[in-house]
Amino acid sequence: MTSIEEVRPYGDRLNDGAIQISFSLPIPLSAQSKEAAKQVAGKLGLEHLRLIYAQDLGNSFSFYIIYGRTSGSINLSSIHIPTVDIPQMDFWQINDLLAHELKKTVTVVGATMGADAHTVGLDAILSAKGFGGESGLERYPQFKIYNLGAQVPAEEVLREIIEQKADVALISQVVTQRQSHLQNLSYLEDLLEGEELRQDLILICGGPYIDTEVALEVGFDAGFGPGTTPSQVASFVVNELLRRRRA
Amino acid sequence: MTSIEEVRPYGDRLNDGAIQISFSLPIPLSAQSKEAAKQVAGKLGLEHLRLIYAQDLGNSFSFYIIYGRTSGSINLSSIHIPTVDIPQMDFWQINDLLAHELKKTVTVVGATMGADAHTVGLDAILSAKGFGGESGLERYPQFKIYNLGAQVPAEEVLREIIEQKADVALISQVVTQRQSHLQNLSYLEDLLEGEELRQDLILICGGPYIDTEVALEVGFDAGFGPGTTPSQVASFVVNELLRRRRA
Amino acid sequence: MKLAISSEQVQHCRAMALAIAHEVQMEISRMSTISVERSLLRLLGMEGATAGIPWVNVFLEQIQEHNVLEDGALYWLGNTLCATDLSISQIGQEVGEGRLDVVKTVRHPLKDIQASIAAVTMESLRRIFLLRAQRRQFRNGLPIHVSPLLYVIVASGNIHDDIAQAKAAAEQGADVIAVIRSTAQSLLDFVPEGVTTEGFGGTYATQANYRLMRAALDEVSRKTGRYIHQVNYCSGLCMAEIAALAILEGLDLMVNDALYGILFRDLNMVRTMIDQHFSRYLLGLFDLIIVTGEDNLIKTVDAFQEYYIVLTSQFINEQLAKQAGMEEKQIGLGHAAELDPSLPDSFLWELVQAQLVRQIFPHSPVKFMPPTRYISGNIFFAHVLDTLFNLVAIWTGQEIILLGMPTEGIHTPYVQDRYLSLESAMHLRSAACSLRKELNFRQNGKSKARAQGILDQTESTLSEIEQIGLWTALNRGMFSQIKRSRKGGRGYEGVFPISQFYLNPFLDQELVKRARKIAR
Amino acid sequence: MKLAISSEQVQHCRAMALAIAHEVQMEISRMSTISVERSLLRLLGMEGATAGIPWVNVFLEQIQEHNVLEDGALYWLGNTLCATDLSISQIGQEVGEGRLDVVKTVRHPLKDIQASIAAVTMESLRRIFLLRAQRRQFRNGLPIHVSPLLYVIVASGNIHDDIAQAKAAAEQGADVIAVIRSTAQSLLDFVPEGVTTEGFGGTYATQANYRLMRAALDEVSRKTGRYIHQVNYCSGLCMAEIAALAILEGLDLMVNDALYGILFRDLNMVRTMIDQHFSRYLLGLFDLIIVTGEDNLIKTVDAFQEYYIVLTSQFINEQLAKQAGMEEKQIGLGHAAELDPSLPDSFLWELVQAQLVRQIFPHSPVKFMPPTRYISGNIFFAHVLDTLFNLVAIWTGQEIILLGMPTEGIHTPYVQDRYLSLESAMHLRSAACSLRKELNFRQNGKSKARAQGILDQTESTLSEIEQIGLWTALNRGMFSQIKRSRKGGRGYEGVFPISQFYLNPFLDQELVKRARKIAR
Ligand code: B12
Ligand code: B12
Ligand SMILES: Cc1ncc(COP(=O)(O)O)c(C=O)c1O
Ligand SMILES: Cc1ncc(COP(=O)(O)O)c(C=O)c1O
Repeated sequence: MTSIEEVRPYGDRLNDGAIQISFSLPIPLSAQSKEAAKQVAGKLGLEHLRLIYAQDLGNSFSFYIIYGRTSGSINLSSIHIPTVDIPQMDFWQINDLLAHELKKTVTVVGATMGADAHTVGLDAILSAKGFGGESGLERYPQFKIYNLGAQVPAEEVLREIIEQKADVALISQVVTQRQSHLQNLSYLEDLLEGEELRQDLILICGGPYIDTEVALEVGFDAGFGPGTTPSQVASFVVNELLRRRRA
Repeated sequence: MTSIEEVRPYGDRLNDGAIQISFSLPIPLSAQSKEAAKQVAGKLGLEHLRLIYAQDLGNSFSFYIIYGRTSGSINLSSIHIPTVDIPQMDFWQINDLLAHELKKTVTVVGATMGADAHTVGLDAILSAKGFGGESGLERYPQFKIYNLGAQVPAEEVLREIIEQKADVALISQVVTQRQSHLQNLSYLEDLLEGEELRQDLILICGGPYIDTEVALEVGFDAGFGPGTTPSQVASFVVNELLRRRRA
Repeated sequence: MKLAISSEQVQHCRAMALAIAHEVQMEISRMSTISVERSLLRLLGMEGATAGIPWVNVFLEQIQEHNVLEDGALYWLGNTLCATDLSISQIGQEVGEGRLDVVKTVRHPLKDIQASIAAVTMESLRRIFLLRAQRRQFRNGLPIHVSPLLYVIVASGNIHDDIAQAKAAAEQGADVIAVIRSTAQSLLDFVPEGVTTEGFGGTYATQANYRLMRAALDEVSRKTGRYIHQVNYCSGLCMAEIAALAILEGLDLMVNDALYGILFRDLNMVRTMIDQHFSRYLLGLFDLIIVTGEDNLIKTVDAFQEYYIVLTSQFINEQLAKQAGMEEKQIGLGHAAELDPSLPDSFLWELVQAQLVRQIFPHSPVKFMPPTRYISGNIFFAHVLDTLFNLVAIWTGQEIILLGMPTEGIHTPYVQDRYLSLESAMHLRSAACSLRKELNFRQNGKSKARAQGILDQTESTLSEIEQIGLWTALNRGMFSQIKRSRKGGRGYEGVFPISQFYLNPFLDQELVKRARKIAR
Repeated sequence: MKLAISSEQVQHCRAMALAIAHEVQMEISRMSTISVERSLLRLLGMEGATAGIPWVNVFLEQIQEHNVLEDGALYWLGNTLCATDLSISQIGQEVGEGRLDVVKTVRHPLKDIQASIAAVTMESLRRIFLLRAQRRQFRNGLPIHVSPLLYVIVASGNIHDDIAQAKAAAEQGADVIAVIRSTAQSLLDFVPEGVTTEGFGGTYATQANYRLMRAALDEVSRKTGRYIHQVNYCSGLCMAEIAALAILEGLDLMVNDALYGILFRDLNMVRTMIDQHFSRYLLGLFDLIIVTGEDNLIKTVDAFQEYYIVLTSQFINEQLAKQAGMEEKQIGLGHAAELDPSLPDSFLWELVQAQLVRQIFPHSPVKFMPPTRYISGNIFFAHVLDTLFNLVAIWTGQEIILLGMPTEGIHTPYVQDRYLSLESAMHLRSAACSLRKELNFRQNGKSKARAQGILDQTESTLSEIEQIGLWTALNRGMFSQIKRSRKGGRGYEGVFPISQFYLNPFLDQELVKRARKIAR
């Protein structure tokens, strides 16, 4: 039986700690390079190493697949996931709460910012057709959506937030090379701080490589990753409005 | 440029340290289990973790694919591969040396030992048709081969070594589950020690998961892994005979 | 998607295979083996072991020691039943614990013995027919499977890990779970007892392990709403006994090949022929499906040049199974291509060969087996080859696919390996579902030529075997260049000609018919 | 392997596409853009930048500022050549560094200007024809490639890493290397200068980067004995300039689509049409191949329902390219399926669609593009889908396959990702080489029905576009539901009607013919 205090990777037997790794080295394949590859795995703390595939990649590169075992174990009971605490609501609950309790229409400005042209993720959350079997926020009667689309400069996002008196900004970032997403998000946050708008805004980002951790790092309130559905985002917004009203 | 003293994994940029890992955990998929998976990767010292795939496997198992970066680097100049030192000879050189210099016919007993029934690897080395474009040892005029085949008990290998006055024993081991190959090899070595035959014998093992390190561990003289050709084995034997004669 | 081959030529092959099988059958018809005898004892309910030695083995040793093996186990069991008031189970225990020597019991008249054995056999048959009917009912109560059935293996060595992984696999989409056996079990002349947790490259086949796995698979069948089939190996020196255990414990399929043990385990050929015959008789009777092992024939020889031996063996396996009373739909012939991936047109050849088998054995639930010998440690390329294999299987309408694993070149499957394989196969089961209907082979292309070439070679090989007989063919290395002698190999000492006292009412068709009727 | 579709219907589609293209052509025939003008300056050898601003941009800004843009760049260049004794390169430098304002040079008679521009154009044409001939000779000196060509991308952002990886890819078996551009480059109205090492999701296209990559690929071509093709994107606000640079630096293929910029980069449609026309004219003239981008059309809409838009766009792209003088064998139309893997029969549909394109455009080196939108972080399943994609590509006889990567759902390819993809594709190039010849579609199956359905939808879409014109079609969102207005989008300010002084002797067929002859 698995112990919650000591969870280990499982390949074929409980607690065998089995892990597969692969990587390339910028050196040609040789007996020496194979040993180097094993040492890479060794430095990760893997034991019982089996270098099971090594392939020259040409032009002084080589590729390795290794299986090994880790003795490290994870204490599940020490892992607390913050987002789990937010009560999830559905379309009806959310609109009900906004219409009758909060008595508010939520204005949302959404954009894929910077040079990023990936709109599918943002549209999944905003546009009527929605995602994962759910309607998007455009269909929520208590939401008013301004979807600015792709490749929007941060300055324009700011302008629109001011113009529409937005309650929420939803920023999508998909391209992450050279950490461009973090730079873009931080930049917007700085702009908002500069205009003293940050406080009153619910600032949310999303994208395939985004999670709450990343979001908090760049000064956002929340971050949503792969598989997010519109109601999850709306739930967060409504909860946040409630929390702020109470505070 | 890659520095020989500091070789790091290469994904898309020099020294980015990129590594892919995958493993399962014996817990169902959840936000918590994903965090646990990241912690497993974290314990390997990987940074910039990206949990890019997580899948429930049913019956309280889950699977993860993670990319991350290692900051560890390998000093290539400190890696010395012992086997590289053995001069490789070809069919003609080997037979020549045996016929004229050593003046010796080498008697070889070969077997796949224990419950192991995998003969393809051993036959690749021994049988006439050979491997990797080379003829097997049966074709070498100065070698006399007794191939005992598969599933041979260690005791029978011992008997045959004695009977044929073997100079060399070639033992294949393919099945490694629960380390059965190590147990089998050690057991034979013990038997030979018991009969005081170990000294005079060249004791070699081989198989897909065998290398020199493993061989030395179980008291053998050498171990040959995937891709071994007959002449590599014969070269080792002749070199060892020369070395022993000189000693 | 038909290949234009002549049905006369196929019929001719089948006729020759029948002759070959029939000749073997004639030669072994008055013989039995200790494995067959132990299987009879097991069918009658003798289950148990003392100090690791099964009671049925001690029983056989007793009659062997006294040189009365030729009378068979049931004669001496019957006599003991008449001579004592012990139950079969009690007899087993007394024998197993060394307190009773059956040959030393008072001799009773043959007709009393016959009567007592007929009674217990009747009881056993009835009980088993009932068990099988319950199982059929359970299976039929669940929705019908999408074809093909997806077959994966578990092989951790530990039955508990096997079960955990089997259940996971079923939830992932597997339809058939085979527990691979520990490496040397086929060489053991007894079936280990009890729940086991230590095996090499697989898990011991024991009655207790079967039972645990069956319960787990039934549980997960209910959970997933798909009937999950249980498989094990009916091979080795205990082939017939394993058949009995599988029947008692409700397995669905058995890997069972007439030649595998002879060729690849160096088991004696006479022993194996007798064992396979009785195993198949039992399995057929109780409605299990067998799957044969022709993949092994091309693991060590040139798989392109010698592919005809696969087809040859399929014809022979089919006829031997029919001799044992099996129907075509119970005979899952093994198919594999094992082609070198670097061979030009390898995908086409695999497609042609797959279609050929499908066409020649239209009622057989062919067990389609994945590439293994050219799979290296490159798990990604293994996945490529397995995906193409899955495609061919689905395209040619196979009924059972044994899924290849990305880690075939490394270890027995990890829990995620099965998931990845199932994912690929399930994708193709949907993505390529109409391919078979939508595409046709060109009339006189190289596909046709390849199929014809294989069939021609098969025909001439069968014709040669028909002339010299199967024993001599095995002796001459006609199967994958492996030579075996008639009296060589393990287990010959367990073969014996039967005496006039010998009893085996499980073969009595009247009795069987009556039992079947009562069980309804 | 033919689908039984009517060639009259295909001809009808082509005729309508021609009418659509022709109408566009008529409307833009007396217009030019700043990108076209800059490309002319570049062809004449104006290369250089000051403080990051290319001289050609400063040149255009000068004539724009003085409101004489309509005369075109060459008129003012010609005038400056007449008025000064500076070379073109020197003029560039003087202009770029702010020391010379070309509009302020003494006005010379038009015929002197024409003569001086004709002379330098002649010289430029001759030089370029020579360069192209040398390249052709180098390529022809190496063995002919196995079909299809295998196309992979590099996108590290750093040209040095790109080169290292490109050479590795070539050694692994790649035939075509495309350097992906940094994300926002298409929105820049200038071509960055110099060697660059920082890009996002790709590497800046610069003349210096092109040159470095070309040298590296030529080196590895010699090493591997296979000519390695260099590709970049001829798109965005600098489309025409990029064409000029690619020609000068010896690239082989250009990703160049008439609609992509309009739809997916929100570039102005008039600007884009003029730019694509002149780019294609140049590329055609100097024997480069274009590959179009129809894959993008089905990345955000239902790829099964709206697949006809791919075929529609292919017809239009083909005719627009022909209007620019290109031959069919130079027009590599883009094809992708992007089907949801969970769609039943998705593999069959992909096969049918691939065959349809191959059949309708038999001379086009179709660029066959892999699945991307349904690729998740599961690198193993991505490899499954890519393998099936490779199979379809080879089976239907495509000429260029852009290989999908196992890590498509994660990052631009790592050095090993290309290896794994190439391995799969090369395996199939051998394993499935005869499939096309050996298999046929069923006469009246659902394959035929699907093909017919697509063709019918395409025909009616083209007919609608023919009636309303391409501009209005774009306005109404007929392409992937994206709506663009005629004057909207970036770059419209760079479009201008040409005056009577306007010069572009690169279009002078007499001059071209003479230059070609001299260069031989
Ligand atoms: C479609 C696509 C494109 C299309 C985009 C069309 C469009 N209108 O969006 C086109 C062809 C234009 C394109 C172009 C490029 N792409 Co692109 N593209 C993809 C692709 C195939 C699918 C992305 C997608 O649509 N996913 C589906 C959506 C539903 O998923 P999602 O974005 O994760 O969204 C969900 C969540 O993340 C979340 N979410 C997302 N945003 C937001 C926002 C908020 C506020 C919230 C709350 C939630 C949220 O909710 C969504 C629903 O659950 C991916 C590869 C892949 N298979 O993932 C590459 C990929 C994203 N592209 C990539 C690249 C590099 C590019 C280019 C930059 C390449 C180049 N240099 O030319 C270009 C340039 C585009 C640009 N300027 O940004 C890379 C990114 C690598 C990286 N990590 O940096 C990828 C991963 C491909 C690769 N392996 O190289 N691309
Ligand atoms: C063919 C095969 C079989 C055949 C063997 C036929 C035969 N006569 O050999 C059959 C079908 C009988 C078989 C059965 C089993 N197999 Co098997 N089999 C394979 C397979 C597909 C290929 C092995 C092979 O032939 N390789 C080709 C040879 C040339 O390579 P090689 O052995 O590495 O040899 C080279 C070197 O290692 C070296 N070498 C090898 N031996 C020696 C000896 C000396 C002295 C020297 C110098 C060099 C040397 O030189 C050779 C040439 O370069 C592998 C999977 C795979 N693709 O690797 C599984 C595999 C080896 N089998 C496996 C298993 C578990 C079994 C079984 C135990 C399963 C079972 N429980 O029923 C059975 C039982 C067999 C038994 N009792 O041992 C596992 C082993 C897992 C492990 N690490 O423990 C594998 C990896 C499959 C898997 N993924 O589960 N198998
Ligand atoms: C036909 C057949 N029978 C039996 C077995 C099992 O072998 P063992 O004899 O080790 O149980 C195999 C293994 O692959 C097989 O293919
Ligand atoms: C047809 C086409 N052109 C150009 C590009 C390149 O885009 P960008 O405009 O970012 O250079 C792409 C990208 O995939 C494309 O498909």
